[in-house]
Amino acid sequence: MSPPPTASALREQQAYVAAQAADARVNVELDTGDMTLNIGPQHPATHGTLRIACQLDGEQVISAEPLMGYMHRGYEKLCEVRTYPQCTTLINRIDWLGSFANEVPFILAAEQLMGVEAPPRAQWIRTILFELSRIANVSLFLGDMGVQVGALTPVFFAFRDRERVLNQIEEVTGGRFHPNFDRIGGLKDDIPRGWIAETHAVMAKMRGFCDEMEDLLMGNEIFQTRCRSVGVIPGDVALSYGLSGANLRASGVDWDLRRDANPGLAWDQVDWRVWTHPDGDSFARYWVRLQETREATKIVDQLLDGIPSGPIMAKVPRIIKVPAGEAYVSTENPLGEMGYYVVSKGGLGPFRVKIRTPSFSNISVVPWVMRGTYVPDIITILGSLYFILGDIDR
Amino acid sequence: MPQLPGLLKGLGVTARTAARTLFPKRGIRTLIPAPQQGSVTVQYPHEKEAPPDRARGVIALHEENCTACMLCSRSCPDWCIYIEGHKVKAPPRRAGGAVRSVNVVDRFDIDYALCMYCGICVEVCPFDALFWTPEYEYSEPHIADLLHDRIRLSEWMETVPEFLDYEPGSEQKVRKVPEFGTDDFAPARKLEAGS
Amino acid sequence: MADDTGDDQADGAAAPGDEARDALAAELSELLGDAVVESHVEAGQNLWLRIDIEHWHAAMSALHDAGFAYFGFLSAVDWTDAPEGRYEDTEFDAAGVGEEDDEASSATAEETVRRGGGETRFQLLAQLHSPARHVAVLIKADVPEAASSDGSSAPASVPSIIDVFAGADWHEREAHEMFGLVFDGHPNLAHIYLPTEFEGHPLRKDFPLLARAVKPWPGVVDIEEIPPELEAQLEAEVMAEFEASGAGT
Amino acid sequence: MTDLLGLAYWAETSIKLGVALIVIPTAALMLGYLFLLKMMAFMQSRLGPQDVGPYGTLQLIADAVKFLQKEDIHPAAADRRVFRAAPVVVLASSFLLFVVLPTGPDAVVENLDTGIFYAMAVSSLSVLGVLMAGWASANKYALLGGLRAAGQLIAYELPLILAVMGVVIQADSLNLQQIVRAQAEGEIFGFGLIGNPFILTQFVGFLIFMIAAQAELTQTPFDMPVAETELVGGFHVEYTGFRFLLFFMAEVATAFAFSALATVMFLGGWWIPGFDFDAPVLNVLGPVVMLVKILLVAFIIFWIRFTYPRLREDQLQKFAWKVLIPLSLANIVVTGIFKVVL
Repeated sequence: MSPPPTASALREQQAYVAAQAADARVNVELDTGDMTLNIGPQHPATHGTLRIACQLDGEQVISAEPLMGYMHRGYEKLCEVRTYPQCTTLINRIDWLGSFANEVPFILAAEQLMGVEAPPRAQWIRTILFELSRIANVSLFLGDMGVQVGALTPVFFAFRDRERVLNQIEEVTGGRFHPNFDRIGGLKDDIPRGWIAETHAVMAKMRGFCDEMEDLLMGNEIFQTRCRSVGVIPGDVALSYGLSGANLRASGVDWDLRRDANPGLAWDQVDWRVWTHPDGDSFARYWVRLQETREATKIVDQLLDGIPSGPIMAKVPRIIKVPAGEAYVSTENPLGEMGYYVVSKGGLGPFRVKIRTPSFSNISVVPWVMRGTYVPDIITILGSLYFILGDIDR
Repeated sequence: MPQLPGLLKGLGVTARTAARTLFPKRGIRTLIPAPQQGSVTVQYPHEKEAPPDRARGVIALHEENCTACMLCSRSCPDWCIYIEGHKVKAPPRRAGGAVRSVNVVDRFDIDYALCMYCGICVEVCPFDALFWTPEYEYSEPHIADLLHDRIRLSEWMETVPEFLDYEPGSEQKVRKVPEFGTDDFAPARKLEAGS
Repeated sequence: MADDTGDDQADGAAAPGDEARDALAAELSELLGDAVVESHVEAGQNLWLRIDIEHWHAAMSALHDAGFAYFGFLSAVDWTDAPEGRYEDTEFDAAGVGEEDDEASSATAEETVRRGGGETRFQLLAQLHSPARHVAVLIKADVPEAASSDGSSAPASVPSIIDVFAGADWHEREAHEMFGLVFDGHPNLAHIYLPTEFEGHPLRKDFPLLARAVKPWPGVVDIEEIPPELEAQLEAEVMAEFEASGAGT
Repeated sequence: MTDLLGLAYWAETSIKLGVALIVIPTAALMLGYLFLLKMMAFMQSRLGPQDVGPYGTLQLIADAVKFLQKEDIHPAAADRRVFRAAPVVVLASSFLLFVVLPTGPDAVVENLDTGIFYAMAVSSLSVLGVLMAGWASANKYALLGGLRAAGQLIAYELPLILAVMGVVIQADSLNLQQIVRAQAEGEIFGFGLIGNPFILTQFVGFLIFMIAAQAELTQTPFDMPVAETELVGGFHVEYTGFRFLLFFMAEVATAFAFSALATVMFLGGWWIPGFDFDAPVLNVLGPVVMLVKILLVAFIIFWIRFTYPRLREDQLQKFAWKVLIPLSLANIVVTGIFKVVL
C-alpha cells in the first residue's frame, strides 16, 4: 500500500481540481450550472434527520452545509425544570447508543458540587458499564461503516454481536438502551450473581467480532480504496474544530480523557493504551475505532477480575440538594468528549446545564472537509466521522 | 489496486458464517441443516425471548401497599402518574383500640404513552407498592389506551420476578417481592393518619 | 502514549492540592495582563478565568498561541431567575432556595454561586484544552446589556472568535439563537437548530417552557380529607360495625 | 429445428413463448429466493423468511402480489411516457437474452448464428432503460444514478465483449451451440472425456467476464447506479408498485441470464460428459445440468454482492480502463497466438 499523501498536499490537490472545474465552467460558453442536492433529512446515510445541503458540480462537491435541528429536543432547557435524579433520564437519550456513558459525567459533575465521592466498588462498576456502552456503541459503527460504503453484511454482524453486550447491560441495569443506573453517590443496584463470568464470555465474542470485521471489511481492498485519503483532517484543524474521540486520535493527536483527565473512574487501575493513527483519513478513523473496541474489551476483562467489595452507595441525603457552584466534568465517551457544565444555585435541580456533546463539534468540520470531494465520499466521510443525531441536536 | 488476500478473506468470512448458520450441529449430524439453531434471530410471535429479570418492562402496582402518598407522582419527570385518594375510617386493629383513619386509593393511572421508563417512581416508593416486571406485551392500537389504571397495573404484579442474588463482594441486601393476593406483607400499609 | 497512565495522572484532574492549576492561573494572568478580571481554582477540578469582554478576542488568540489550541465549547449562562421556577411547587423547592438566600440579598448570594465572579445577566462561557499540558481552562466574560432602540435592553455584541478557532462557528450560532448574543464578525449568524422564523431565545430564563405550562402538575392533587362534620358520624358507624362483628370481644 | 415436432411455425412459436414466459419469472423467483433471501440471511446469521409457504418459499410471490396491489405513482414533474416505458425496456432486454440460451441439443428458443453477438447487444439495452428511468423520474438522485449507469455501460461493455472474444476465437464460432460443441469435443492434452470447458483455457477471460457481468448487473461492488446509502436506490427511487417489481424481476432475471451465458461459454453448457452430443435425452437432462451450473455461477455473483463494499464511480472507471481492458486485450492476443500456433 502506498503511503497516503499528506493532508496539506491532498487539500491542495483537491483545491486544484475544484479550481480547474470552476475554470472549465467559466471558459465554456455553455454553463452547466451547479446542482443543489439535499442529502437528508430523510436519507439512509444520515441515520437520523440530519440534512446536508450540497452544491454539486457533476458529482463533485462545491460546498456542503449541514442543517440540523430536526430533532432538537431542548434538553438544556428541560434540565432546568427537573431535579438531578430526573435529569439522568433525559441525558440518557442524548447519545442513545452509549447511554450509560452519558450519565456518568453529569453525575460526576453533581458529585463534585456536592463534595461526594462514590465508593470504589461503584466506580469500578461504573467504569465497566461505561466501557460496555462504548463497545455497544462503537461496534455498531464498525458494521455501519460497511453499509455506508455499500457492504451489506457487516452491519448484521454488528447487530448480532452488539446484542450480547446490550443483554449484559440490561441484566444489570434493566434497560438495554436507557440504563438510568447511575446515581449521585453511587449506583442504583449491585451486579447480579453470575454476571461477571457471562461478561467475560461476551468480551471474548466481541474480540472475535473485531477480528471478523478486520477480515471482512477493514482488510478489504475495495474498502481501503474507498476510505484511504478520503476526508483527511489534519491534527491542527481537528483541534481547532474541537473534534474529539477517535476522530481526533485518527488525526494523530494523542489525547484521551480517560488517561489525560480521569475524573475518578477506574481507568488508571488497569493496563491499556491509547491508539492513534497519523493519516487523519476515513480509514484511520475506522482503524482507530476498531483498535479501541478491542482495547475496551481488554479493559472490561481486567476490571471484572478486580472489582473491590464494599458498598455501592455513598452517604447521600434522600432528597438531593446540590450546593451552589459551577462544575464542568467531561469524559471520553464512545463518540468523543462529552461534558456537562452544571450551574447550581442550591436548589433541587440544576440552574443551567450546558451539554457539550461530541458529535456537534465533530460534525462542524463537515463544511471544511467536504469541499472538493465526490458524492460517494460525502457518505464515507459522514459515516467515518460517526455521529449520533441525538448527540448533535440534543 | 486490488490484491487477492483481503478480498478472498472477506468471502471466507461470509461463507463461514453461512455454513455455521446452516450446519450448526457437530459430530455425525454435521450435515443436517438446522438453521433454526444456527441463526441468532428469534421468530417473534412463534417463540419469545425471555428478558432479564431486571428488565424494565412495565410497572406493576401492589395496591394493598399503596397509601396514595403522592411521592411517585411528584417525582415523575414526565408527570405521567395520576393518583387520587380519600381517607376513610377503619375499625381498630385490636379490641379497645381507637378508630383509625386510613388512605384509600381511588385512582392510580400511569400513562405509558408518556412514561420514559426511568424507574424513579419505583425507587422513591417508601412502601414497596411499585415494582418493575419484564412483561412487555401491552402495546395498544390507540395512544389513549396506554393509560393503564390500577386494576391493570395490579394484574402485572403476578409477573414480577424475584429479586436476583448479588455477586460476591456486594453489601446489598436482596429484597423480597410481596406475594400476590396476600396481605401478610404490608408493614406500612394503610398509613395511619391522625391516630 | 502507551500505558503510562500513572505519569499523566500527576498533572491530570486528580491532583489533590492542585499547585499545577494555581501556577497555571498565575501564568495565564501574567500572559493576558489586564484582560483577566478574576481567576478561580477549584482544587483538582477546574480553573476559571474571567476575562474583560473588551479583550475577549485578544485573550482567546493569546491562549491559542500559548498552547490552548484545542477548542472545547462556547456557550453562555443567563443568571436571572426563571419567573416560573420549575413549574412544580414542592416543599423542598421552597426550602432549597430559601435556606441560602434568606438573610443575604440575592445579589450577594449570586456572587458566591459564580465561580470567578461576574455581575451581568449574561455571561459568556468557553473551554479550551491544552493537549500538551493535559489541562483545560474555563473562560468567562461578562456581557453587558445595552439599551436598544425599542427601549428594551439587549446584550452588547461580542467579537467572534471563528478566525482563532474555526470550531467556534456553530457554538456561536447556537449561543446567538439560544441567548440572543450577537457575535461581531461572524459570517453567517443564522439559526442552527430552530426554524428561521422562530422568535425568542429559548435558553433565556424568561422564555417560558410551554410543555410544562399547558398541563397541570399531577402532584398538586392531595388526598381527600373526610369532611369534619361527617367525621364523628363515620367513626361511630365503623365502631358499631366493629363491635357487632364480635371482633372486639 | 422448426420441424422438430412437426409443428407449424406459429404453434411452435407460441409454445416457446409460453415456456419462456414461465421460465423467466420462475428463474427470477428461484434466484431471488435462494440467494437474495435465504443465502443472504444465512451469511448474516439470520433465518430469512419463514412464514409464507414452507421455509418461506412463497415469500417472493407474496411480495409480488403486494407490489401489484400498490398504487402506480408518477412524480408530478416526471416525463410520463418515458417514465412508464423504462421498466419495460429493462425487462425486455433480459427477456431477449433468453432467446439464444441453449439448454439442450434442440432445446433452444432460436439458435442464431451470431448468438453471442446478439446476447451482448440486447444485454446493453437495459442500460437504456435505466437511463430513461433516471432521466424521466425528475429526481436528482435518480438522475445521478442514471448517469452513473451510462458511464458504467461504456466502461464495462468493452471488457465484457473482449472477454467473450477469447472464447469466440477458440470456438471458431459466434453460435452458442457451436461454442458448447467446441467445448464438448475439445480435449485437454489428449484427454477428452470431460471435453474442454473453456474455463480452463480461458480462465482470465472467465474472470474478466464475471467482473464485467457484475458491473453489468449493477451488483456490489459495482452498484453505484443503485447505491442505497448514497442515492437511495438511484434510478428506481421514484418507482413503486408493479413498475418497481419489473425492475426487480429484470435485475434477478438478468443475473440468471448472465450466469447462463457464463455457463455456456466457460463451463461446458448443457453437455454431460459421456453422452453423444446430439443425444435426444440431453434435451431433458441438459436443462437440469444447466440449472445446476447456473446456480453455481449465480452463487458466486451473489456471494460477492453480499460481501464487498462498493467502489466509487471514478475508481470503477479507472479499474475498467486501466486494468480490465488491457488485460482482456492481452488475453485476446495470447489466445490468438495459441490459435495460430497450435
